Amino acid sequence: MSLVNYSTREITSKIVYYGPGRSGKTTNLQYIHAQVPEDRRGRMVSLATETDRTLFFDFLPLDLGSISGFQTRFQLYTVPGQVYYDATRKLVLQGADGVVFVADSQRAQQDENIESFRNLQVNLLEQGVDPRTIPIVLQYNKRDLPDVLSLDEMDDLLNYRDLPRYEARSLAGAGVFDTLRGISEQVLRRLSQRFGRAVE
Amino acid sequence: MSAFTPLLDSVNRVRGVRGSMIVAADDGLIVEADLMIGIAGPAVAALVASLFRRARRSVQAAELGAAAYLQVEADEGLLFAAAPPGLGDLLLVVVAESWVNVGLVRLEAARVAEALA
Amino acid sequence: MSATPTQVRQWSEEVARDPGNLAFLPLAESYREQGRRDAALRLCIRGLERNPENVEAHHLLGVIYAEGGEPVKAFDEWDIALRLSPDHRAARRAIGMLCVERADWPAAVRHLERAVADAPDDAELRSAFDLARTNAAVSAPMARPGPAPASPGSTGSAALAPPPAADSTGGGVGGVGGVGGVGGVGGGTAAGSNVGGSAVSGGSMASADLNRTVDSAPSAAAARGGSTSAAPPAGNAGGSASTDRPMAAGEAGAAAGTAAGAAGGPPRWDSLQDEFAALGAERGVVGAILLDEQGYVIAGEMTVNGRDRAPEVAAVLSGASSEAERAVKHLGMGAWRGILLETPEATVRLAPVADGGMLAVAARREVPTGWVLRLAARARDAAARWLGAGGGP
Amino acid sequence: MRRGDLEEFIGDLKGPVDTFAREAAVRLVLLINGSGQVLAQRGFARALDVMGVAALGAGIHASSRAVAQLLGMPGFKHLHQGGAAGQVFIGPFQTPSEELILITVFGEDSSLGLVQVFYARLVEEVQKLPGWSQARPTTDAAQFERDLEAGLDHFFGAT
Repeated sequence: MSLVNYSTREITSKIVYYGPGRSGKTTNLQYIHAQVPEDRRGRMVSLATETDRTLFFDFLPLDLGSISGFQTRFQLYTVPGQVYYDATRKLVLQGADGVVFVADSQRAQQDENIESFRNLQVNLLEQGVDPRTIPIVLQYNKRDLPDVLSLDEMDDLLNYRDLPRYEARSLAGAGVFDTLRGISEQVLRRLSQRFGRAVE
Repeated sequence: MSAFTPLLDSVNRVRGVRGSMIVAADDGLIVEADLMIGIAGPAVAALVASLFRRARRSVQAAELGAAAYLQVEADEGLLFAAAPPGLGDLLLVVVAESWVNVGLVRLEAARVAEALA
Repeated sequence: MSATPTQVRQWSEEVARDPGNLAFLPLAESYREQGRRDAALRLCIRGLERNPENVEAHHLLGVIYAEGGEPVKAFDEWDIALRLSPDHRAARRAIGMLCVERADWPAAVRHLERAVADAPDDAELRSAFDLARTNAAVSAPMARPGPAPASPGSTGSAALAPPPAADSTGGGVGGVGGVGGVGGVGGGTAAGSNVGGSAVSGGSMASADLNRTVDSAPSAAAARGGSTSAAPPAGNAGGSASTDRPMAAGEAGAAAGTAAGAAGGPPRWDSLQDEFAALGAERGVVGAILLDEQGYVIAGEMTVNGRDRAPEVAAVLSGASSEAERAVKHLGMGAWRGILLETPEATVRLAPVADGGMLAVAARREVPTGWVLRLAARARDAAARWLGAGGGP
Repeated sequence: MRRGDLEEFIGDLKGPVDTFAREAAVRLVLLINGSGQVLAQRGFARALDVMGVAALGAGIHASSRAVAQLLGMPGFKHLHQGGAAGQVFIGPFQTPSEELILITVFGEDSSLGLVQVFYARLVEEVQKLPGWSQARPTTDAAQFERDLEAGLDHFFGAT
């Protein structure tokens, strides 16, 4: 749940980029880091190997500016994709307000995508979070590579709940901000619904 | 019971002494303590060690040598700290009533400090 | 070298009892040697879940992946192993050879260079290195691309103007280093620079001081090596005030008044300075100083090895008063009345004065402690008289 | 909604954090929750740097607790990382609402002992805060919705 500080009028939301290893989660954050002006972002923290396999997590804080008089900030995290880092994934997922699931569109990665998506649902449930209510968007990444599944095939594989989904080529940056906007909107809208309830 | 226990005993025998401790000077943590009930040992250790470190820095800046003994007088009691001549990491810290015989405490403290070296 | 059946049985019992047991590693290795790839893979992954930093397990998993025709995953595992342990030779060699297979020449050169240095007699390694070097020299480097330039269109945004360069993970772990770095300029450093400044400007006054000293208090000067002043001239007052406390506006005004006053009637500061100087001139006394709340010297000197150390002492002592106050307050002991400090060479007495300031009297060790305490009491009275007469800030 | 109660009064945490920073003579203080969100801080120049330290601090705490569990221990009372230039202390503690974590960086003006002593006082003070179950103030939902749209458009560009 987003943290709302009424005294300093700040909203802080945590968004986690989830997905199998090498699907492009870190690349998403790197692209955002490179594009956002320095006064709108903090340092990008990467606990990674020399070729960017995430060991623990990547972290990038963003400042969205003022919304309704509230200074609104996002904390973007990635999780490590390797199956055995499940304990770490659970830690990073803790307290998430929204999840971007970054899927690898290559045909050869089908099983990895399904496995990772399942793992996400399991880990959310384990933390008492209903996967049907927490904001999740899908990003079908690497659309520019040869031998990728069609969008319909990807939907059949992962999107049986009709979640918002975005095509992306995260290395080139295409679709990265569309995805971020999509999840931001959902997370903040959910927050405004909470305000709504509070008003009633 | 550690090797320090008899040392602390000798200090605690002085009338008016409420307890004594061996403290690591750099981090202000207790190594061994023998205190009357009601004395906040960790707080005394940390605060006195901190004051001792600052005092040590100040006399060093003045080129007056290495501080080996510190005595703080307050409205309601006295605090003492004594370090071995070689300035190892260990510090003897003593808490006493304000009417304690300061000279006796100093003597005992000096002996303990020597034993710590 | 293969494991004996007894060993295998023992390992599998240990792992069955506790999946985190490190016996998973030799067990997985022996499964791999027997060609039971899936079992070895599962065992390795399960072991890594419990021991995610086990370098050997990452390496072995890399080998299993590579043998199973999954070079990408193998690469990741060796990469992780090297991150955890950059000196892991087997992983370095394996990843280097893999880079050769993928024709990633610059990376191959980087890894193999190190691998060859570690194992100069490995002929296969050497020839792979030579091959990589030759190719890296001719082909344009095809390193892994960093974040590419912005592609306009759907990602374009008004608020997010493209910055000059992609930073990628450069800022990475630097975030951690920043923690230690932030407060780098501590009190000690600041005090040090302050001290340097005062010492230099104070030095210009030294010759003038010395003349007066000999005139006014020859016996005291002789006793203490003839280097300090017993009654400082008005010029010194202006000098020490301006160098020791450059920032406090109110005090600067007071100091200016003092300097100007030297021409007219005797200012109050002179009487205070006289009293402290007299204390400082006692036999065996190193000096007596009065400090204000912020640690600036108000009066007195402390001369050690021919130099006035008052500013240094003041800079470090400035925190002692509040620290003593904090200590006794938190221990429920009321207010602090005095601190006695002894070194093998000297005895130092500190005592609080009314306006939050402090005085310090230092004497050589041969002066009896009781005498030092009496001198400090005199200094305290002098300070109280001065403060009582409106001498405070 | 375990954190539901906390949000309203995290402003009250500033007092104890400031006191701690002053008394323990530390350079930086950060009070975060288990998810790495910042509740109070002192000594940082940039809000976004705070978040980086918070995220890493929460990670250190979470992983050390995982280590403790692996070793069959209930957890650590606190963690301390020594160093010549600066030292880091990480102390978790329970409140009526949830676990909070204090992260602090200190140099030679302080010591592990001092930090521990004043950390214990901070914990007491925070646990005693009266606001743990007060009702939450409200804001205008419709206005928030309008501003949200505008804010998103401003950040991402109108689509």
